[in-house]
Amino acid sequence: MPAPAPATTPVSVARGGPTGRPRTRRLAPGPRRPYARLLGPLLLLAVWAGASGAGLLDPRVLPAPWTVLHTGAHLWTGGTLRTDLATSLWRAAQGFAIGLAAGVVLALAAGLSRTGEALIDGTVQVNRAVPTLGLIPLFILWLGIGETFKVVIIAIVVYIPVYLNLHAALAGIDARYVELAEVLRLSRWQFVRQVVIPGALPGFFVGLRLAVTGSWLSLVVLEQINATNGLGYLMFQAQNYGQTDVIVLGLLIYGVFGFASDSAVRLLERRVLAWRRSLSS
Amino acid sequence: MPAPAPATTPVSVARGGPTGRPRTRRLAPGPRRPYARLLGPLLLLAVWAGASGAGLLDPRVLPAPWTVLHTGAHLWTGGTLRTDLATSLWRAAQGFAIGLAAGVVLALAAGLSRTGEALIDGTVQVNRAVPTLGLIPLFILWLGIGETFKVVIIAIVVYIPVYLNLHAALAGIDARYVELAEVLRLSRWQFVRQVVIPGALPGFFVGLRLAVTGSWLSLVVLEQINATNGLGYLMFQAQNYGQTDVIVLGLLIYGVFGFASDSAVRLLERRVLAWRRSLSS
Amino acid sequence: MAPLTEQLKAPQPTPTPSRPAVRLTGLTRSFGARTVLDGVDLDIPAGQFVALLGHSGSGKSTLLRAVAGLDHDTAGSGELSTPERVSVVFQDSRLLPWRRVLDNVLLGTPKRDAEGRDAAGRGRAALAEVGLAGRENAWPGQLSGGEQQRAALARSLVREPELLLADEPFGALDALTRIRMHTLLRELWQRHHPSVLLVTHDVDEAAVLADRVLVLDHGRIAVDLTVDLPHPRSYRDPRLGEYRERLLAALGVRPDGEPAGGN
Amino acid sequence: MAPLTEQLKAPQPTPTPSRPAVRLTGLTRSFGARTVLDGVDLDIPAGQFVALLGHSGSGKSTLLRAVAGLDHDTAGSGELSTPERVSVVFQDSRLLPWRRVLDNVLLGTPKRDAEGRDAAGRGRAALAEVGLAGRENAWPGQLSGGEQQRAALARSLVREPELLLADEPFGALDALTRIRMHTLLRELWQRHHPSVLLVTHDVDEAAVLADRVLVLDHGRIAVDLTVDLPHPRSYRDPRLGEYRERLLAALGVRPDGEPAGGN
Amino acid sequence: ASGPALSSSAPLPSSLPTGTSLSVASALGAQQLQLQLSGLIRQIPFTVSSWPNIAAGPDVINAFRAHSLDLANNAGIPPIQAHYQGYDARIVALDLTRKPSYLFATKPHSDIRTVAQFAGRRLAFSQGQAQGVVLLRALHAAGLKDSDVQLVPLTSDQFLTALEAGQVDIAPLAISQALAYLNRYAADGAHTIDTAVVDLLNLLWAPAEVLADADKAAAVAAFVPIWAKGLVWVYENPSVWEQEYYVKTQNISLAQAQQVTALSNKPLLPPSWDEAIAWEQQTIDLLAQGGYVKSFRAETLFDRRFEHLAAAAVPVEYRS
Ligand SMILES: Nc1ncnc2c1ncn2[C@@H]1O[C@H](COP(=O)(O)OP(=O)(O)OP(=O)(O)O)[C@@H](O)[C@H]1O
Ligand SMILES: Nc1ncnc2c1ncn2[C@@H]1O[C@H](COP(=O)(O)OP(=O)(O)OP(=O)(O)O)[C@@H](O)[C@H]1O
Ligand SMILES: [Mg+2]
Ligand SMILES: [Mg+2]
Repeated sequence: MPAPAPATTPVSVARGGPTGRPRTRRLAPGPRRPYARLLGPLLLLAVWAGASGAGLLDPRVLPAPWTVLHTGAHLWTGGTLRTDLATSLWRAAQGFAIGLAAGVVLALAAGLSRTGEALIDGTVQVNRAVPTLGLIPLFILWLGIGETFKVVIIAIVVYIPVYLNLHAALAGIDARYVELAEVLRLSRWQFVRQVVIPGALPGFFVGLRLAVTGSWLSLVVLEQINATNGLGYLMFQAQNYGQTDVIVLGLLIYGVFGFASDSAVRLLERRVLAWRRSLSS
Repeated sequence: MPAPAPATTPVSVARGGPTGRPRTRRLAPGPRRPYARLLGPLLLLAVWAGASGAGLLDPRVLPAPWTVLHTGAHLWTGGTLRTDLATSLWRAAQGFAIGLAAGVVLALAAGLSRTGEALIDGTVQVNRAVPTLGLIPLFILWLGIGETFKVVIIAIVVYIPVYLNLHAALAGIDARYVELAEVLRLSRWQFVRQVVIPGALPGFFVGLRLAVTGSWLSLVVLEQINATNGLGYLMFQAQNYGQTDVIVLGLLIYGVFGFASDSAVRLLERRVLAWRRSLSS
Repeated sequence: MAPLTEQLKAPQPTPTPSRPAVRLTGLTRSFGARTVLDGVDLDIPAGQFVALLGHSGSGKSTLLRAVAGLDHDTAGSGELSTPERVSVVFQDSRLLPWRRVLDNVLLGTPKRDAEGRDAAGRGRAALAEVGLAGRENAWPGQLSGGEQQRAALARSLVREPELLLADEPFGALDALTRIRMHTLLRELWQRHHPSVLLVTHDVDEAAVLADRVLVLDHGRIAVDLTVDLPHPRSYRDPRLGEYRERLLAALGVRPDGEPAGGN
Repeated sequence: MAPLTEQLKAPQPTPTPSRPAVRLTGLTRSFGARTVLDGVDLDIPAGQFVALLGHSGSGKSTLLRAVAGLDHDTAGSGELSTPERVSVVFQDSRLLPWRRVLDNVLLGTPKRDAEGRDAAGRGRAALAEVGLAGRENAWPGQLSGGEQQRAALARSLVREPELLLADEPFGALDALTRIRMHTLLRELWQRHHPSVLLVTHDVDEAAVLADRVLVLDHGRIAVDLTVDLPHPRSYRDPRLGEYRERLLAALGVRPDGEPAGGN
Repeated sequence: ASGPALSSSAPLPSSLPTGTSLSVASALGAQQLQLQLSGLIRQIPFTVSSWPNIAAGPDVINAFRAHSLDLANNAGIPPIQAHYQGYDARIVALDLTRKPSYLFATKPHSDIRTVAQFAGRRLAFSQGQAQGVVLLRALHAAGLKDSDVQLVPLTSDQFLTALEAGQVDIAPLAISQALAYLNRYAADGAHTIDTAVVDLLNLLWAPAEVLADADKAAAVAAFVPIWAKGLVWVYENPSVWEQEYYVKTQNISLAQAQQVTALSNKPLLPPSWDEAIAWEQQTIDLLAQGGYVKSFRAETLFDRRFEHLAAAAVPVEYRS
């Protein structure tokens, strides 16, 4: 019975020790390294600082980081930066809340019934294809030039990625879980709460991340129209007066805010999707 | 052995006949109805036409559909609409191609190695948080105001949703398939081609859909800068001269284009994802 | 082997009470050009325990899905009546990966049932009965194959259905655990007398558990056998031997474990 | 039941050739506070056919995953050496849903192998051998449970591995199909003499197929039994009875199919 | 609350019912702050419902259309654009700017010294904005046609960047902007070319429908003198303005603020609008020549019932 042994090349693999390594080549990216995502931005910052310090950057075009930080500190203590930020955040938050709710409701309606899909989905596609900037005059006509119009535009910018990602994610929910829900006689609401929403969460989070920055970004344009404060207004003003450092400060704030809010959503994502056994976990 | 029969209420269900219906309540949206998605946009158009016909709409604010179509026909035969469309499409296509490639490559690099993730992911998050409009001056400095600069900005607008959706989608690939690939000793390239990409396709398509319209939309802003043709230029001009019908024509073209390109991507999606048994299929 | 099973077809008529819990008449189902169920007629009286055997790919799961009303989009015809409260154990364990084990078991059950019993308590008890005490808070992905299957069984058991459809619920269990689950299922059956339609590949299991054993072949019920032995039955009971051999023969296996009729 | 299996532990020493294909020394694996493998020592000589039994949740799949080198992130220690070409049949069939059945079988194989044989042809042949001729272009989601399992088996067979790890590869198969697959697996083994580590819950299957049967209990190899009978073996062979009973006893089951020792 | 209708030929009403309100544009918040600092705000005999920060011509026209704005402060172009777009709005007060407010800045390392040398060069051109008209007027004055130069279509906020990047040879910059530019690029050979072309009009205008409401028309008439006094106040109190406006609300340094105020025009509120109307007509003709608008009579843009109000409110030295 002992057969002629094939030419095996046994690989000794010690585990747990400092030299232990699995012999199967790992295709997944390996364990998560916390804070590693900071590396890229920090490198960028270092290059910027280095180039500025070495005099390689024309400060008229891109001021040094310390100049920008100094300007920031100055505007924070003596200028309008604090109110600008607060105003912008408040506007973004309102638009975000409305857009989020609208996106979720529309996506559920379109994703869970063919009638909803017929009425909503095509309309949303047309809506998102139309440049929101091109619609500003129309919105001003309907809503005036106050806060309402800004909040509505932010909401539009927000609802689109939320809708699109959530709709696609829930369209992709495994049919086996739908069958399970049918067999368990889940009510439609239970089905939505316990199957559809958790199953669509991974996709939803992508929409959320696009939406968070979207809400913030649209302020650059919106706060040029009848605003007397806000980050967009600050940058618009600076452009008027050729204050490059203030513009770069604004961009920096955007960058930091974007990174922070993205990290926050991801943290949430990681907690909510703790059940997932996937490539990244 | 025959037990006391519980109070059953048998429901007679005939199948296949005209009265046949399954007794399990269906939670999935039911079979797809082709072209149903046109309903919403067509309704909108009908309301617009109706309101215009009834004289409810101020034609200076929103001209009647036939006026707009007439303007369109006029610009098509006698005006610049044809070249404008061709120019815009060509610009969008170039930027789209570059952005798509960049988004895919970056997402794969960041999604499949922790080093890639450390270097790329945070940087992309910062990049996407920074308003592209705010970066226009910088890009003009580096790239001038010719075509290159427009194409690069479109590419940036495109790569962001592609990256974000693809990166999230591939991070969500079931770990069981990764194990399978390891056990089958797939090369990294085979792994990417045969497991990662097909597995991430559903999410990728969402990014693609956002990107297609994104490329097109950024033209509204870009074609105000050193452009003498293109759809964005046409609309910008019209805004200067208060040609509401031309503006609405432009928005209409955007809408039609958006709907059409979205439908095209979906058709592709349905073919490529034919294997999927999900809520929507 | 078709002629063989044909010739073995049990002539024994099913005892049909006035109002069967499940009635299928001329049930047909096909996928594209493949007809999987080709006019199945079947009555299951209320409270009967039926086992369903058949080759891999013979259409057992398709039949179960039809009875459960899940095949909305599968082509087919026929008449079908079933009770209201149906519970299904799927062939895959089909736990929602994003709900912990206990929450999976309790999925869709009200916090308190009609008699005011606490659902969570009953869920825990059901998990304990299938040997998963202490794993209530695990994610489904953290369970072994057999543990997942048992969790799915527990989910069906807390529901006290009028009709239980179970698609190979013990396939991934070792001998001992399997016997425990048999006992559990019989106990449940004795308590509530649901009608049971159990798909299994284990002929012994079918003979030991069921009142009646069906063999599905070529889209029809080829064998319909009433097992007329008192419960509890022992695997060693010599009277089971005859049933076992008839069923194995219907499946195309000789008693010595060789394929029947060459091939 | 631990003392029972302990007392049944086979004292028989494994014949160890100079250079075993698989060697595990003090292999430990734990999930959180649960230690699943508690210092497993195991040598499998090249070309040996080993069956692994154990209760549901006893750590069989964990052991297989460790041998396959798949548990990158599971805590544990120990030494492990295996051959280069390992093939795994997972407990779930794990077909890529987005590739058709034939493409799943051929996943990762070069278009032509070293001897210039056409991969697609071999894939088709393997599918035919497991009874799936004609289903090459189906999506995995269109296969029945047992068909999926057989497609996964075909995927392992085309690879001609030096070590085949199979986790309950026949769990969802009916008696006849199961016997066919047994034959197929034995033939493959006779052709290439891979080392095989087969997890199964079917004691008969283990006794009929394997040269050596292990029982995993409480994180260790509790029983290590060499089955010294010539192949092919018949299920009816009375000499198997003794092995069967020792194994069932190790699993805690009395020969009459009742749990041993109360509980 | 709308008042009785008022024909455009009827004399302005003298009474102003309480409760009348107007929405008055306050670009970058300047108008409101100016009236607050000078105390003039307390003299406003009606309610200012809001002070929207709306400055750019198209935005103002949009806001007029949306009934979000009743009175705005712009240069000469927006009323022409509005008329061309079919929107009826009238000029109710004006302040003449004698000193040029724009310069032509060259890109770094440029050899261009005169407007005549613009021939064949790349010029930043924003057609809907004052900068565009200044450029057209200058070319016209130098005997150049549009086709003699390369007009690079840009929005004015891109002018500075386009110069820095060397993408255009010339861009018209507001003087304050030009100073900032020279501060930074004069060392690289960037310079400016003076032009005599002025952007003559700084005006107050209102939608015709506002003026057709007797109550609102009365409010507008009441606001015009206050607006004029405000201009004078800023001119007479530059240091307060620098500190309170530029430094505190605009985040720019005192030095920069002083540079800007040093360039500001002395207000000039003429009792007669004839010169302004002629100038506006010239602009219209110039734009019409370039094919940018259709020609029409400038007269229709002005509501001469308001002609005397501003001049009457200020000391003589600010009237001519
Ligand atoms: N969605 C589908 N599309 C096409 N064919 C299908 C589909 N579902 C099932 N089939 C085919 O129908 C036949 C019966 O499938 P079914 O799942 O009912 O078999 P089964 O008796 O449960 O087998 P097993 O014991 O292997 O689970 C199989 O041949 C299968 O390939
Ligand atoms: N990722 C995990 N996290 C936590 N516990 C786990 C995990 N994977 C497995 N386990 C536990 O480890 C034990 C052994 O699991 P394993 O899958 O090896 O069992 P098994 O012997 O294959 O059982 P079965 O016969 O049911 O497949 C089980 O109790 C299981 O719950
Ligand atoms: Mg099945
Ligand atoms: Mg297992």
